[in-house]
This record gives sequence, structure tokens and C-alpha cells, in this order.
Amino acid sequence: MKDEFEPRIIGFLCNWCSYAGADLAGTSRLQYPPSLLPIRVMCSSRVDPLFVISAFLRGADAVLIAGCHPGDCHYQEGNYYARRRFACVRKVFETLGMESDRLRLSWISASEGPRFANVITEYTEKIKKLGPNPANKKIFL
Amino acid sequence: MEEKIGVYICECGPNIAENVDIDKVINVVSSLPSVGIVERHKLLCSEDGKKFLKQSIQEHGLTRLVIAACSPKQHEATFMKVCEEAGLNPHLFQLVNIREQCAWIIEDKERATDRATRYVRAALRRIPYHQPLEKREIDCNPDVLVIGGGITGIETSLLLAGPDRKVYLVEKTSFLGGKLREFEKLAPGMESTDKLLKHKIKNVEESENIKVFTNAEVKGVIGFLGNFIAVVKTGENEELEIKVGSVVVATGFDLFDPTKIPRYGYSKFDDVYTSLEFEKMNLNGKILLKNGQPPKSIAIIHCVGREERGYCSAVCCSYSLKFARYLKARFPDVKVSNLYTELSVPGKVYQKFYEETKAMGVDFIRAREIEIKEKVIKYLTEDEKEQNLAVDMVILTPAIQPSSDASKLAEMLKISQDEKGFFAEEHEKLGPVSTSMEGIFIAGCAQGPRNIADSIIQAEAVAGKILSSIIPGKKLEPEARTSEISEALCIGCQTCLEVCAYGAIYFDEIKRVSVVNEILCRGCGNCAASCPSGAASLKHFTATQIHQEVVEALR
Amino acid sequence: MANILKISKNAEEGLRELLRFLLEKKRVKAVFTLRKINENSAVSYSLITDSEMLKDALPLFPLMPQNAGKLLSRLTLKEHLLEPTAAVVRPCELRAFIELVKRKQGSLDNFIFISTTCPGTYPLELSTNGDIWKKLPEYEMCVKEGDIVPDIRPVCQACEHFIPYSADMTIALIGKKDVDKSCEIFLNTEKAEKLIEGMDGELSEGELETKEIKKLHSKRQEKKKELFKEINVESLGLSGLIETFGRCIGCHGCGRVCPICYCVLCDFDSRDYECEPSTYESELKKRGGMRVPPNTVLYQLGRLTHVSVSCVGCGMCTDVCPADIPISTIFLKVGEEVQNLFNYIPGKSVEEAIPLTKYEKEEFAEVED
Amino acid sequence: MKGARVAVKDSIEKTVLNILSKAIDKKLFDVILIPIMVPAGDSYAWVLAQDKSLLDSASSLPPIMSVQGAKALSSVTRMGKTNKKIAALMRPCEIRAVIELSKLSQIELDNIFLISMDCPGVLPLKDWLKDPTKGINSFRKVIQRFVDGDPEPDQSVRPVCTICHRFYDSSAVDLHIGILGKKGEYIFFIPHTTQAETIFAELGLSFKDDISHWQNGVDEVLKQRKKKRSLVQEELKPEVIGLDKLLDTFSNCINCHICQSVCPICYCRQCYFDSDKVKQPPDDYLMRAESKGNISLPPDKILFHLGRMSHMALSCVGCGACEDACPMSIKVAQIFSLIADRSQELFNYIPGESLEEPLPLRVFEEDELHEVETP
Repeated sequence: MKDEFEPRIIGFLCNWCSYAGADLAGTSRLQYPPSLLPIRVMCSSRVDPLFVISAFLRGADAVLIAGCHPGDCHYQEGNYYARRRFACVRKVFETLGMESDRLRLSWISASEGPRFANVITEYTEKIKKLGPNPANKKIFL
Repeated sequence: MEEKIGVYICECGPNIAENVDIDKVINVVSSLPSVGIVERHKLLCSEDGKKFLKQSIQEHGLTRLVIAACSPKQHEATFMKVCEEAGLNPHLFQLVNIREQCAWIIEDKERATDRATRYVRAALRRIPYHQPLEKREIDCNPDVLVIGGGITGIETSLLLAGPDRKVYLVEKTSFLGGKLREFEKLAPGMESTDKLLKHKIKNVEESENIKVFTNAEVKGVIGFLGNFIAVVKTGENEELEIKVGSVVVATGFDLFDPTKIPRYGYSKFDDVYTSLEFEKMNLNGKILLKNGQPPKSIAIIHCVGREERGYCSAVCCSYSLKFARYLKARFPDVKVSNLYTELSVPGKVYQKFYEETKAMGVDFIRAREIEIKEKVIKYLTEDEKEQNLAVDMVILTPAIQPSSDASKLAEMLKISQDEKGFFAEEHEKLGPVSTSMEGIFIAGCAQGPRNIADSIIQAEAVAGKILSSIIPGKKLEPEARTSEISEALCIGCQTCLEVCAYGAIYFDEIKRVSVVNEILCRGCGNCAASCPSGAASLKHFTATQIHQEVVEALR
Repeated sequence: MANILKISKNAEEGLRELLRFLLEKKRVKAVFTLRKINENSAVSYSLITDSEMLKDALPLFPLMPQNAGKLLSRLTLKEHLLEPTAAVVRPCELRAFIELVKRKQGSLDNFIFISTTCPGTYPLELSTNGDIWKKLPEYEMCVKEGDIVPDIRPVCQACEHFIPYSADMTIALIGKKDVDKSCEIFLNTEKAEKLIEGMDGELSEGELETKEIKKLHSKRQEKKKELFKEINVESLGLSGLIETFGRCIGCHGCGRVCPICYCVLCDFDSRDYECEPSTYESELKKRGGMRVPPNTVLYQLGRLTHVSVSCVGCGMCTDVCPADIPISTIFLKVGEEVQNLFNYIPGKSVEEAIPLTKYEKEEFAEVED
Repeated sequence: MKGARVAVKDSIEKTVLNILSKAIDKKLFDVILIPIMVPAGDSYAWVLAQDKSLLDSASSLPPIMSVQGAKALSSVTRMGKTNKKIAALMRPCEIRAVIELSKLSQIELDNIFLISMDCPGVLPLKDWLKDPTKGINSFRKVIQRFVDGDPEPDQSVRPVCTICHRFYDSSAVDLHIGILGKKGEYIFFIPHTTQAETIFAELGLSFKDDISHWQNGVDEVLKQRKKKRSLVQEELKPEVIGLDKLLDTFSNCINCHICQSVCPICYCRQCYFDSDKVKQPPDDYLMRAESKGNISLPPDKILFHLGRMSHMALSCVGCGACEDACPMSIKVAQIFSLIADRSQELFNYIPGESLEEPLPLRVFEEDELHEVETP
């Protein structure tokens, strides 16, 4: 039990949709793996690509950005910008042959408690297969 | 000053206590730097709990506060209020969610406890970087600027105007009433328009709380909810500065220009008219052909420009029925044929109105590829048969489209337009008459095609919004967790300005730096993430605070 | 068909002639170009107002002491030019400047841009030991033949954007057998045509994009493939990055010379990236050791995310790197990939908004779920 | 002064590292800050080494100075004192920079134990990168030649190292390791603090041995270095004295400011010369151009270098990082050494020599420097 690899996923959750979605998952007592380390931001557009990169280099096994579905952003269009920035940073990872699967963008609304639980469960499984983030042990970062 | 952080862990009855070993958490946390006191409580959000919190903050002279309890969406506000009462700046507080996102989702108590500890540590790592944020209050001007003197604008003005709320009604033409003035009767009741309009206009003109400007134009609007300054160019060509707290855009619509579709023969053949031209003819009692003779057979062409514009204008069918009634009333034997692609008579009354009209011998033909020639209409029937219909007058019902000056106005007010060019509501359901700019509202056909009844409903909706949100003497409390831009670090690339949805960032040409208007800013943080040099940051969600949180969570 | 002004002097002389004409006829207030500034034959960009000084001008000298885009931005950051100024710049420098203008870091007003079909430039070190002067004959030969010049900087050898996008005048060099006898100036704008009115030389018509140009283009594409193969960017992975950037000395010189890095203070030099002792302690607990100063890889990745969308592949970063890291190759590759996402060519047109300042409602379904 | 004479096993490097790893075993230090070869094997990076296994690829005297050690240490302690007990093994010029930076509050020395070693100099970064393996071998020779006491420095090291006259210990160091004087058979551990004595006593070192061999060794080399230093500086003068000369010398400068960013003493978060303050509207540049017919861009290259000199000359430790990193191979360090020596003499201040001595420009004496006054 103890020595089984338990991924650590940094999750930037937008206050209005995804964070509320996570709360709903909780109030509905849905069980999902304790792999998520939620960081509350007001909008997915607050997530500076550098947050993602430094979380990754600090050894996060994965980084999740979750926000309102397109069109539903509490701030009208924030998530569209978030998506562009994410596309950008992910392309950087891909092009450099780094595991871009460790970065994920998901739209989860306040009413999608079950979806939230699924996303975390399913993503955790995926990361388990990938194994720990090598950056964790690197010294010359 | 010596920092002293207080950590309070809520048992939330059994909710947290049962699944998290709170004592264990307390154990770990107590040893952490500058943690002054760590305590648990049965139910912090209860009256007793709040009292206990307030006392502890004061007795221990806490400088920062971390509470591990339920979701911030539940009780952040509650506890911030307690901080305030206790004389601690409410932003020097962090609420850790160990219920919804911990106790309730993890069965294994050991794991849940470990998670809870982690969360609390992360908060403790973050809290030293919290800054006290000041609570600001601004006066809020109750007066209203209504742009557009049509039925919607009139209705809004009448509802809003009162002894403690002035309304400024700006109309670009020389008279109030808009397009409605030309309508003799209204569908489906066929009551005379005067009944509705005349006395409303009279009331407006007589009200000392409504100032009407005709032949006037809004030249510019700056400011924000509660504090707009509008420049109005009056009929006398003088420019007035008007201070208002909110703006209502009720600028109505224009008709689609039928000459864009040559096959309708508009302005090519005689006796082809648009609906508005026909209303006028009817109002003046002169429905006559070019040659002075009364018409014997008339075709009303529906859905003109429906395909081109890409939406149904919702009103054409019903007023076409009204037109048929006009005609039948004047020339009992006249032959009226409606050529439509889709017939739309929704709602509880129009179906009946339609059936009665049909019963009067008015034809309804589903037709495609309509082509108007001299005194004859070619079209394809539903079963692809080519037909010719001889008529001596044609009435086109062109689509309703945004008024020509919509874009100019949208730009001036910094509100957005939808892909069709109508003013865009904040949210179809959550904010149907609000816009991207707080304090600016839209009603009537300016927002999209709708009939008079619906326009009036929107007018009332807007009035309701304003009356309930901008009560005279009210102070506004703008968001404290706004963005800020470091003058020292800003290089003036204005990326932030481009991505801001609220026009909350302006550029200081002299200093060559971007500046946040903290009252317009809603605190999304988009600008902060878009700034390469870290000059823009979001209070309470600064790069450092988030970074610290992440680092500790990963420890 | 573009208008051509032909001057029967070698390309550089002809260009000098043109610049002299513009200055003397007061068509321009000043000329921005490379110039030999002393007997040690050091070459630097200069702003020249006195036509006499043009004798030392080396407008076509195959060296990029700095990306001119950065300099033009420095020149027009506070205010736009009030009087016309001719700037002789390379295509990538012009593109860099346009990217900067999009970021309000300068203004195009009153600039007349004179560029060339660019054969590329030599590494800086060749100018420090003087070898560059010995190489000029070989350079000219390759230019005539439309070949890739040996020993020019790798990114130049792999550069596909060697025809300027928005220059008023373009000096045709590549594949011109007679660059040593005649100077062909393509007049791309009316502004350009007006400016040269009254200048002697014959007007003719012709195509800038000759078959030699197309040939070179495909050669360069080939070269680029090889270059990318050498470094094998796509298969670097984290370990590869650590190996490649392991010898980085953290001088951030790459950022300082990068035309797209326009921040007052680089975020990575800011307080935000300082580590508290406690951070070191937790990192040590995790790793048993830690490189200091930290953030070597973070800096490079971070700069990539900031720059890639606008990287014009000018190669300055590699050229100044004291640790000889092939930064520019990596940035070129990543830049291309990111730019393809938005099919955006940085610096092609000033009208095109920077992709990250706008969005489409329907896009990138592949990155979301 | 006494020290501990330690017999060299295998190599000086091994001997030193051996003792340090023992120190870790015995928990005398938690962490060693030391240059360690990077995975690609083409450079050395400063590493806070907690696992002593890391010391296997460490080097007590690496062939290059990729990053000035003081910069590494300040990145660890600028935000506050560390709770780990860190031993930092550095070259004398790095130690001196550390001392200067601690005076400037960029380094917090609590819990930091400073160890220095006699330094034969380092290879130029550019040469090294051409062939690291070759570099390692040629540097072995450099060390050998140095400890053999040949006063003539090996020409493969950086020019500025060949004129270094501070290659031995600063009195501000906790422990110095003398490798001169005994041809590499023995090295000397020379404590400067009681802390040093107690710690290394734990490792069985007793500081009773006579160290005159080492002292003589140092004096020998020092004599020659001083000679060479003044010689080189004299040769240099004609190149730099006078504005025109100075302009010529820096004419190749491309304003990358890398010299400043690698300089341990240039500790500003943002260099004044990169700030907005130096950026002017176009007509300012045009005006200056018109007055001379032209202006080379960027302007103010010399202003930058003179400005930097005036900021750091008094604390310049002559480590040569600037020259090593200059993409245009300008003799920055050698030129600076000229200015640094003169200005340091003025206050007879030796940067990094002692923690107690205040930075000259932070204090004054009422009765001094009359030579600069015009009566």
C-alpha cells in the first residue's frame, strides 16, 4: 500500500466552475484518488504557463488546468485565452520530447461533480502508468 | 511587527472530525514557523464558533489567520467578516478546504489526514505573502442615461424616473416613439397604437424627472457602474456632460435592405414595398398603386433576408397577418397571398390570430426561390412545381438587423456585439439584459429581434435590475482582489490591455505604462498571466503566493 | 513584376550611392546602417546624418553585432520618428522590429526599410579575430552562385525567410552573377519609387524570386532538416534538456540580446524566482542535492514559452552564448511548431495580431477535454 | 601560524574530497557546496551536495569557472540564513567575492563554513568547451606545474589568472588548503577560525605542523605574479589610457551586458544601464548623430563600462568571469584589474580580505584624500 506510486497532480481550478465542481463531487460523497493538490484560482486565465512549467520541474507528476466550458467563463472569455496559452506550452513540451501527457486542460462546470471525479480518477490512472515525474530526482535542473 | 499566525481547524460536526485525525494535523502544524496557536472547534461557522474565533484573534493578537474547514465558496465570506469584526484585515486570512475536497472524498482516514495536513501546510506557506487589501467605497449615482426613444426606451424611462432618480432620454430623430409611430394598429389585438404610445409619450414629456433630448446623439461615455460621464450632443448642437450611474441601450433595429437580393425586384419594379413603407401608406390611408388605383391582389413575401442574415426575425409573420387585416378591412375583395419559407406564430395568442386571418380568405403559400417580375411572382411550390402568381402589389418583410450605428456605439461603450452585430448580453440566461460592462444594460431589438411585448418585458427587466442594484445613496464596494501593474516593471507592451474583457486597463502615455482601473477590474487575472515580465499581478493570487502554495503542496 | 533601379556599381557601392543620394537630396534625415567605426575595423550599427560618413558604411557586411530590430525599438520606443529615416536591415531584423512594434516597443512611422535577399551572417567570433575579412571573397562567390555560404551561423544556413516581407526596397544579391558590377534595387512601394526619383541608374522590370532563390530555399530547407537532426530536438526529453543546458552559466545573455525579450526586467531575474532557504531544504530532502543558482532549465523553458510565438530565428542567442549552447536551433524548432499552431509568421505583417492576444471560439479541441 | 600536514593519496583532489565526505559522514556538515561535473561532462556546476555520493563527480579545483562561486552562494542565502550547515569549497577569488557580497547583504554567512584552496588559475571557458577531455588533462598539468613551484604560470590558463596576486587565502576564510610548497606530496590544512580547528579535529587533523614550506611556496609564486601583473598592466595602459583608446578597446562591445550579469560584484537586480532611465526619445539620438555626423548604436557603450567600473572597482576581486564570458573577447578583466588596483590602493582596501573592514564608500575619515582637493 504505502510504497505504491501515488501520483501528485497539481490542479489549478477556476473558482466558478471547476472548483465548485470539485466541491459538488465532495458533497455528493464521490470517492476519487487523493492524488489532486487543488490550487484555487479565480479564472483559468490566471494560470501563467510558468506556473505549469515550474510545478512540473518541481516534481509534480502532472499538472491539470480546469476551467469553465467555453462560452461559460465567468469572465466571459478567460478560458479561451487559457486554452491558447496551454496549447502553446504543451507544444513546447511536445517539441522538446517531454511527456506532454503530464499536462492537461479540462473543462468542468459547477454542476459536473461526477465528471470532476472521473477526470481525476482517469487521469490519475494514466499518470500511474506513466510513472513518477523524472524531474523529481534531477539535480542539475 | 512579530508575525503570529493562528490556525483553526473545524470539526464541522462529524463531517471532518470523523474522517480526518485533527489532532495529528494539529501536531504537525504546531511545529511550523511563526505559527502562534493551533486549535480545533466543533463548528466554526456557528454563532458560538464565530464568537470564539473573534475572541481568539483579539486575545492572541493574531496577525494572520488560517482556517481549515469547508469550501471557501461556503464560508470564506463568513470568516472574512469575523476577521473584520476582530480588527484583522480579512485578506490576511486563508480558508483551507478539508471537507469537500478532502474529508468527503477520501475514505482512508490516514490518507485524508495526510492530505489535510498538506493543504494546511500549503496555506501556511502562502499566508505570509498575503497583503492587507483595503475595502473601498464609492458613491453611486442613481440617474440613468437611456439611449433610444422608441417604445423600449420610453418604457424604461417611465419605470425608472422618480423624485430621486433622473432619467436622460436621448433620441437621434426629432420625435419619440420610434418605428412604432407609423403603426396604425398592433397585432394580435388590433388595438390602435395611439392607445399604447401617445399617452406614454405624453407622460415622458410631462415628467420633470425625465430630460428628453431629440435630434441628439451620445458622443462619448466613460466611467463605470455608478459613475458614468456621458457627453450628449443636443439638437441645438451644444455638447452637454451628463453624470449617470447606469446606461440603457435601446437603440432598436434597422430593416435588411432588400436591394441586396435582386430577385425581389425592390426599387426595380413599381408597387414593391417594404413592411415599414406599407405601414406608413396604411397610416396615411393611401394604400394605392403607382397608377392611383387601389390594389386588387397583394402578395406579402415573408423571410426576406432570413437566409442571408441567418436567423428568423420572429415578428414578420405576425405583422404580415396584421397587414392582411389592414387590407381586408379597407378592400374586402382584395386577394392577399402570404409567401413564406417558414411560418412562425408562437405563443398563446398568435395561433388563433393566424387561423382567424386565414378564415378571412387570406392565402398562405410555402414557396421557395421567389422571383418578382413586373406584376407577377415566380416561385417553386413545396413539391418543386414552378408557379406564377399575378399580383399588382408586393409587400416585402425584410429581416430585422442591428441599427447602422450599433458598432460605433458598442465601441464607445466597450460592450460586445454578437456575430450578427446585435449587442451581446452578458449571458443568455444568467444576464439576459446585462452586458460585459457592469452598469450598461440592453433592451428591445438592440439586443435581438423581438416583438413589442417582449421589448416591453425587457424594458421592465432592465428597470428591475437598476432599481434593485443602484438604490439612491448606495455606496459601491468594488472588488478588492484586483489586478495591479508595477510601474517599475511595466514596459508598456499593452498585452494586458488587449486581453482585458472589461476595459479595466488603460495606458498612461506619459509614463508609458499600463494602469489598472481598480473599480472596473473584476479580478480574473488574465492580464497577470499574459504579462511576460511579471509587472501585472493579481492581488491575493500573486505569482509568489501561488508558487509558494504549489511548492509546499509538492513537498 | 516589380520595378528595379539598376546602378552600375557593385552592390555595396550602389547601395552606398543610394544612401548618399537620399541624404544629400534630403529625402531622409538619417541613415541607419552598419559602419566600420575604427581602424581595428570594428563594425557597429550607426545612425548617420552626414553623407560624408557614408564612406565607412558597410551596409551589406555579413555580421549581426546586434539584432537591428532591438536597436530600432530602442530608437523609437519613446516617440516615433519625426523625419524620414532609411534603415538598412536584414529580413529577420525587420521581422523582429515588426514583432516589437506589435508590442508597442517602437513605431514604423517615417522608416524607409531597405533590405536584401539575405545570404546570412558570420558568427561574432569571426569578427573578433578578424577572420571575417578574409572570408568576404568566398562569401561573394557563394552569393553569386546562390549557394549556402560555408561557416555562416547555423540558423542562417537553415533560414527560409531570407526574402524581406515588408521592405520598401530590396537589394537583390542571391544568385546575381554580377553583384560585383551592378546593384539591383527592387522598389517594392510607391514610397520607394518617389524616394529615388532623379537618381541616375536605369529603371527596368524583373522578378525578385528567381529560380536561384527557389533553389537556395530548398537547399536551406534541407540544411534545416540536418540541423534539427543533429540536435534531435524532438527526442531531447527532460534528460536531453538537462544535458544540453547543463553547461549554461546563467548569464541570461541569450535573453538580453534576444529582440523578442523586451521586458524591463526579465521575470526570471525578479524576486519571484529567488528561493527561500526553506525551499532549498525541502528540495535537498527530495533530491539529495541541488544545482545552484537554480532554475537553469526553468529559465530556458520559460523563455521558450514567452518567445516561441514570435521567435524570428535571428540566432543572436547562440552567437553570444559563452557556453556555446545551440539555443537558437532549439528555439527555431520550437518556434516553428508553436507558430504553426496559429499559422503565424512572426514579423510578416504588422496588421496580424500576436496569437496570444486573441482567440477563436472554435479551436484547439485537441488540447482540451 | 600552524597547520595540519596531510599526505596526498592518489591526487590532491581525491585527498580533499575524501576528507570532506568523512565530514559529511560525521555530520560535521549537512551539505557541501562544491562544483560537480554536469551529466554531459562538458562543464561543472555548483551543487549543494547532501548525498556524499555526489562528491564522486565533484572537483575541488575544477578546470573552469563556469559560475563564480559567490553567485552560487548568494543564490542560496540571499533570502535569509540557512539552517543547514554548509561547507563551501571555493577558489580564493570566489571567497573574496563572497565576503564582499556579505558586506552588501547578498550573502548571509551564518552556518556557512568557507574553505579555500591555493589556485593555479582556470582555463578559458571557450578553450575548454572545444574539448573538455583534453581540458581535464591539460589542467592536471597546470596544477602539477603550480605545486611544483614553477613561478612561471602555465600559459593555457586565462590571462587574468596569470596575473592574479590573490591566489592564496583571505583571512576571512574558515579553512584554507595550501597545496603549494611540497610538490603535491603533502597539502596543508590551515585553520583561520577555532570552529575550523574543532571541526577538523573530529576528523583526526591536529594543527600542530609547521607550514613554512607552504608559506615559502606562496611567496615564490607571489613574487613572480606581482612582477607579471605590473608588466601586463604596463603593456595594457597604452591600449586603454585616453578616451580614444578606451573607445577603440570597447568598440567591439555589443552591449549584451553579459560581463555585468556574470560579475559577482554586480549584484543589482537590474543594472542601471538596462533600465528605462537610459532610453531616450529619437531626437536625442539624432541630435547626437548630427553633432558628429553619426552615432553608433546602441549609444553609451563606454558610459556602461565606465559606470560599471565606478560601481564595482573597489570590490573587484579580479576573478575574470567578465572576460571569460565576453562574446567579443574583449580584455574586460585585465582592463578592470588596472582600474581596480589603483582605486583600491586609494583606500588601501583589499576586497574580501576581512569581514570587519567596511566598504570604503560607506565610511570616511575627516583627515584624508587631501590630494584630490584643489586648495
